[in-house]
Amino acid sequence: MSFDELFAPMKEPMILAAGISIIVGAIAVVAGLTYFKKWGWLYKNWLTTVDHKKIGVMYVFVALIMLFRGGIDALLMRAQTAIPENGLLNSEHYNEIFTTHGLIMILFMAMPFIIGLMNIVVPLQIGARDVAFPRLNALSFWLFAAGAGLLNVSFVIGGSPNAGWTAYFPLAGTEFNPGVGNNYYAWALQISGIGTLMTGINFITTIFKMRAPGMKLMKMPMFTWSALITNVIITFAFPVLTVALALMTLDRQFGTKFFAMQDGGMDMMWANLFWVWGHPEVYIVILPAFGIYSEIIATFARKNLYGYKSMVMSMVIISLLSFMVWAHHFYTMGHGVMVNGVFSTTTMLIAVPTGVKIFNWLLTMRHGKIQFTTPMLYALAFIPIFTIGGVTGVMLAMASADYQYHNTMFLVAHFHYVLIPGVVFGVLAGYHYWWPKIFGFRLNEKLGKSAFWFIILGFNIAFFPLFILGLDGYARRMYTYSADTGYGPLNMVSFLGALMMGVGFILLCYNIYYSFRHSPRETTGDPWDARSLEWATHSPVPEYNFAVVPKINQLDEYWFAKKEGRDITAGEYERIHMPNNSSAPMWMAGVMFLFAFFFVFSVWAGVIVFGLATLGFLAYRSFEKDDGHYIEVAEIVETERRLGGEQ
Amino acid sequence: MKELFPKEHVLGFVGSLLLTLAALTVIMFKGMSNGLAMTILLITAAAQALVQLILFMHIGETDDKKSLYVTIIYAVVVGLITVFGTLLAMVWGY
Amino acid sequence: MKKKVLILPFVMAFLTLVLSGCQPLMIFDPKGPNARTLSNTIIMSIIVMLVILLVVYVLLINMLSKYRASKQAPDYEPPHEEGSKVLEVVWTVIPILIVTALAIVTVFTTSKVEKKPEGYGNKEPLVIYASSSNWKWHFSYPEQGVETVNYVNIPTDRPIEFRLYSFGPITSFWIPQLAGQKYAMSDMLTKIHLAADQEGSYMGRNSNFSGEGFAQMEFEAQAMSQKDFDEWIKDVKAKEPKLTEKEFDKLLKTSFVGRKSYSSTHLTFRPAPMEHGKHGKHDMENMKDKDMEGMDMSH
Amino acid sequence: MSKENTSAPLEYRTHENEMKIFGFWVFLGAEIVLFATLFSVYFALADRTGTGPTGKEIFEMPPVLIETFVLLTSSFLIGLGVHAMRIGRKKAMMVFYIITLLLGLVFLGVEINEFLTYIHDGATITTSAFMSALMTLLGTHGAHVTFGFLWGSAILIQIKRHGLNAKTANKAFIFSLYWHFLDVVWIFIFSFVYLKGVL
Repeated sequence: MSFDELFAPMKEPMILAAGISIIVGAIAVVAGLTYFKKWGWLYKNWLTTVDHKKIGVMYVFVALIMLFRGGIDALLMRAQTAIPENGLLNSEHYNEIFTTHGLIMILFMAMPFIIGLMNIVVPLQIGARDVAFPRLNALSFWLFAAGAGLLNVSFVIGGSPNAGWTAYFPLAGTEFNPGVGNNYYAWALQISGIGTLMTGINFITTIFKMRAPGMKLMKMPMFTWSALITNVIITFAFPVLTVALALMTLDRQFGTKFFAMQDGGMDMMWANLFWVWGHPEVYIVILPAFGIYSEIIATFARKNLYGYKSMVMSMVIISLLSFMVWAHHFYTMGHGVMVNGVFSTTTMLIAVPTGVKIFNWLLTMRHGKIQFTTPMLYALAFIPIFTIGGVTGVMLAMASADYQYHNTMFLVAHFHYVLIPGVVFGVLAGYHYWWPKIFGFRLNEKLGKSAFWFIILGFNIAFFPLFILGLDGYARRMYTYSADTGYGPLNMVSFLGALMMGVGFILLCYNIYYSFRHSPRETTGDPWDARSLEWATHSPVPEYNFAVVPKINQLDEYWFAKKEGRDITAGEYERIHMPNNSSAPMWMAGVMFLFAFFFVFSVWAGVIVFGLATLGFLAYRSFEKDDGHYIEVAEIVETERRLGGEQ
Repeated sequence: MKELFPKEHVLGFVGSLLLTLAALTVIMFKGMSNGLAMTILLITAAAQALVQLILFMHIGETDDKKSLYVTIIYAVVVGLITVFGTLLAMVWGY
Repeated sequence: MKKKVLILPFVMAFLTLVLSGCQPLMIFDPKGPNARTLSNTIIMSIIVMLVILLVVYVLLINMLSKYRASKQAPDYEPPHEEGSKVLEVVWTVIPILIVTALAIVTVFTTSKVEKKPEGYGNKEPLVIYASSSNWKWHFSYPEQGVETVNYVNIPTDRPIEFRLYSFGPITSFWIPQLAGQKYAMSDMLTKIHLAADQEGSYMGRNSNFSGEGFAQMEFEAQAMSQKDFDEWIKDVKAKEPKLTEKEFDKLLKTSFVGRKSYSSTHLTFRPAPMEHGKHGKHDMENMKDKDMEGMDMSH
Repeated sequence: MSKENTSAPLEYRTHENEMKIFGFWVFLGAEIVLFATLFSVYFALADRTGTGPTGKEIFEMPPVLIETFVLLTSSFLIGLGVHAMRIGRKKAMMVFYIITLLLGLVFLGVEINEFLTYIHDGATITTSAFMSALMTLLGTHGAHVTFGFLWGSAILIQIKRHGLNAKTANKAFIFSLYWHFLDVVWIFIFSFVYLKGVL
C-alpha cells in the first residue's frame, strides 16, 4: 500500500478536519501534562494502577469520550437525512459513519461504561479488597483501550470499516471491500474482545470467591447479581466472536473460503456467528442496567426490592434464553416455517422474565416514599420508554410480521428504544448515583435534571418518528432519499430531537466541571441513605476499600445495621495485603496494538516482531515474582481518621 | 514405584483406551446405520470427556465443585446450542 | 412532572401521524393477499401491545402519584415487602398465555405467506427470477423468455413466485405493498410468493445494505391486467435485443443502468444457484435441472 | 488474605491459588464454547467441498490413531504427574511432565506431516470451505498444543529452579487442567471429524 493510499481518507475535508483535531487535541494533552509536570502523577496513579476503582474510572472516562465520538456520528447521520437529497455527506462517508457509530456505541461506549461501573461497584458491594486478578483487570482495560484506539486510528490511516457494524459477507469480503477498513474492524474487535473475555472470567471468580463472610449468593445486592450473570454471558458469548473475527481475518487476509461466494463458502455463516454472539451481547449491556435500576429504585423508593428471588430467577432465565434466539436477526434468509416458528417463540419468551422485572420494579415503589433525584428520574423514565422498546420487540419477534419490519427504520427505532433507556439511561443513572462514592461530592441536581429532560425529550423526538417511517417503507442505512417519498418532515423532526439530546449530553459534561467547583464535599460516605455495602465505607474509598471486612447476615445488611444503630465496619484492624502497581499491562496492550496494526496492513515483519513480543510478555509474567505489599495498621488508622473527618 | 500409579488413574486410562476402541467400531463394521454410528460416537466421546473431567482433572475435589459443575454444564449447554442451532439455521431448517 | 414523560409517546405518535399527512402508511396499505395478511397481523399485534403498555402506564402513574415523598408524612417508614407468590404467578402466566397466542398466530401467518396465495384456483404461479447485482435488479421471465432490469411487470390475476438470488452482496427483495421481504444470496435460491389484486405501480427495493449505491437500488413493480401484460411481453420480444453473455457481463459490472429490457434471459448461460441443502450432492444433476428449466421455457 | 490451609494440596494452599484454579476452570468453559463454535462451522461446511476433495478422500486413519493414542497417553501421564506432585515426589513429577510434553511434540509432528500431505495432494486451506473449516479447527487445536508445550516448559524450568511450592505447584496443576482439556477436544475431533468423515 502506497503512502498516498495510506492517508487517502485525509483527502476528505471533514476527515482531515477530524484528523487534525485529534492530533491537536493529543498535542494539547501532552503539552498540558508536561507543563503542569503531571506525567509522573499520571503514570504512578493511573496508567500503572491495578486498583479496581481507578480502572473503573478510566473505563468510564474512555466510554464518555467514545459517547461523544459516536454521538457526533449520530448527529451527522441525522443531519444528512434531515432533508431529502441532502449533500452534506456522500454515500461512502455516510456508510463509514453508521458503521463506526454502531461499533463505537455498542462495543466502545456501552460495554466499557458497564464494565467500568462493575469495576467500581462490585468489589465494594461484596466487601472485597479488589477483584480476583487485579493485574489481569488492568490488562483487560488496556486491551479495550488498544482496540478503541485501533478503531479510531482507522478513521485517519487507511480508511474506516464501511460495511455496517454487522459487516455481512460478501459485502465485507475483499471482493467488495478491498481496503483495510474491515481488517481494522476484525482486529479492533478482536483485541478489545479478548480483554472483555478476561473481564468476564475475572468477575465470575471475584463474585464466587471473594464475597464478605456470610454473604450467600441470595444475599448479594441486585447489581452484583446482574454483574455475575452478565459476566457469565460474556464468558460464554465472546469466544464465538473471537472465532467469527478470526475467520473473517482468515477470509480477508489469507484467502480461506468460509464466507466466500464460491468453492462452497456460505456467506450467511458470518451472519449466523455474528448473531450467536450478537444477541447475548444485547443482554450483556442491558442486564447490568437492570441491576443499576434495581439498586436505585429500591434506594429512592426507600423500600427493599420487591420479589428479590424472582428478579434473580428472571435474570438467569434471560441469560439462558439469550443464547437461543439469534436466528431472529435473519428470519428473511429463507428458513422453513419450523425454524422461524421456533426462534419466534424463544424470542417472545424473553418478554416474560423481562415483564416480571418491570412489575417487580413497579411494586417496589408501592407503599414507598419516592424521591425524585436525578438517578431516580432516569430509572423512572426507563420504565415507560423501555416498555415501548420491549413490546415492539415482541412485534418484531413474530417472523411473519418481521418480513415487513426487517431492515427498516422500525427496527432501528425499536433497538434504540431498547438500548437507550435500557443501557444509556442505566449507566447515566449509575454514574450519577455512584459519582459521590468515588469522588466525594455529588453532581449538581439542577443541572443533572435539566440534562435529563433534554435527553429524555430529545430521545423521544428523535426516535419515535422512526417507527412511523419504518412502517412507511423507509429502509435503514440509506444515505439519501427522494423528496416524493414524503419521508422528509419526520426525518427533520428526528434531527431536531437528536440535537436536543446533544444539548443534554453537553450539559451532562458541564455538570462535572460545575460540581467539581461548587458542590459541597461529602462527609458521610452515604449521601443517599442507601442500602447496600458500598455505602458503608468512606467517600472517596480508601485503596483497601474496607478497613475491616463486614460480616453479612442478610440482604441489605448495611440498611438494617443503620436502622438498628450497629456499625458493621467496626472491628480490630489487621495489616492488609494489596497487589503492587504494574506497568506491564499497559505495555503489553501497546505491543498487541502494534501487532494488530501491522496485521491490518499485512506487514508480516511487524506482525512477527510484535507477536513474539507478546509471547515475551507472557513469559515475563510467568517468571515474574511479585508478592504485592502490606498496608500496615498504623497507616490504616491514619487513613481512616483522615477520611472519617468528624465522624 | 507403585504409589506413583494410583488405581483411578490407571483405570481411567484403560477406560479411555477401551472407549477409543469402541468408537472405532463405527468404521470397522461396514453397513452400520448413520444414526447408530452417531449415537455410538456421541456416547463414547461424552464418556471420554467425563473420564478426563472427573478422574484426571478432579473437578469435584473442592468445595467449589457446585460452581464448577454449573460453569462447565453452562458452557456445554451453550456449546450444544451453538452447534445444533447453527445446523438448524444453516443446514437443516429449509 | 413525571406525567409529562408518560404522555410524551402518545403526543409524539399523534404528531407524527399528523405530520405524515394522514395518508395510510405503506405497510398498512396492502394491495395483495400476502401483504394484507401481514398488515392484519401487525395491526392485531399493535393492539395487544397497546393494552400491555396501558397496564404498565396505569400502574406507573398510580405508583408515582400515590407514593411520592411529598405526599407522605415526614415520619412515614415504608414497610418491608418480600414479594407475593400470587402476583408473581399472575404476571408470569398471563404473559405466557399472550406469547403462546402470538406464537400460534406467527406460525399460522408465516406458513400462509410462504405458500401460493389462495383464491387463484389452480392457476400455476408465474415464475420470475429476480437477481441482484451492484446495484441493480435483474428480472428473468423463463416462461416468456424475456428479461428486464430495474422494473418488473406482473399480471394481476395470477399468483407470482419470485425466485431470488444475488451476484454479489446479500440483498433483500421487498415490495412492501405486495409481500414481505426475503434475502437474495449468492449461494442459494429463496422464494417469495405474492399476488397483486389491484393494478398499479408499487415501490420495490433492496432493503439490505449492500454498499455504495444501496440507497438508489429501487425498482418499480407494475401490476397490470393479463391482457396488458401479454401485450407488453409481445412488445419486448419483438423490439428488444437478445441478452448475450457478453452484454450481461457488461451489465453486471455497470453500477447504474436505469431500465433495460431484453428478449432472452441470462438463465441459459448463467443458471441460478440451487435451492438450499442441495450442495452436498454432486452439482451436475441440479445444474441440469436448472438449465432445462431455463431453456425449456425460453422457447 | 492469604490464609494458609495446610490440609489442602499444595496447589490450593492460598486463597489466591484457589482463585486461580477456579478462574482457570471458567476459562476452560470459555474454551469449550470456542471449540464448539469451530465445530459448528465445520459441521455446517463439511459437505461444501466445492471443487476440492471430500473428507472421505483425504482422511487417513493410521496417523490419526497415532495422534489419538499419543494424546491419550500424555493426558494419563500428566495426571500421574499431578499425583506425584501431591505425594511430594518432585523428580517423578518432572519426569512425567517431560514425557507429556515430548508426546505433545510427537503429536505436533504427526499433525504437521498430515497437513503437508494435504498440501502435497493439492488441498490447502484456500481450496474449499470444507478445507478452510477443517484446517482451522485442527490448526486451532494444534496451536493450543504448541502454546501448551511452551507454557509447560516454562513451568518445568521454574520448578527446577525453585522446587515445589504453593506457587509452582499451582501453575503445574493449572497446566495439567489445560492439557487434559486439549485431550478432550481431540477426542471430539477424532470422533466427529475423522470417524464421522470416513463413515
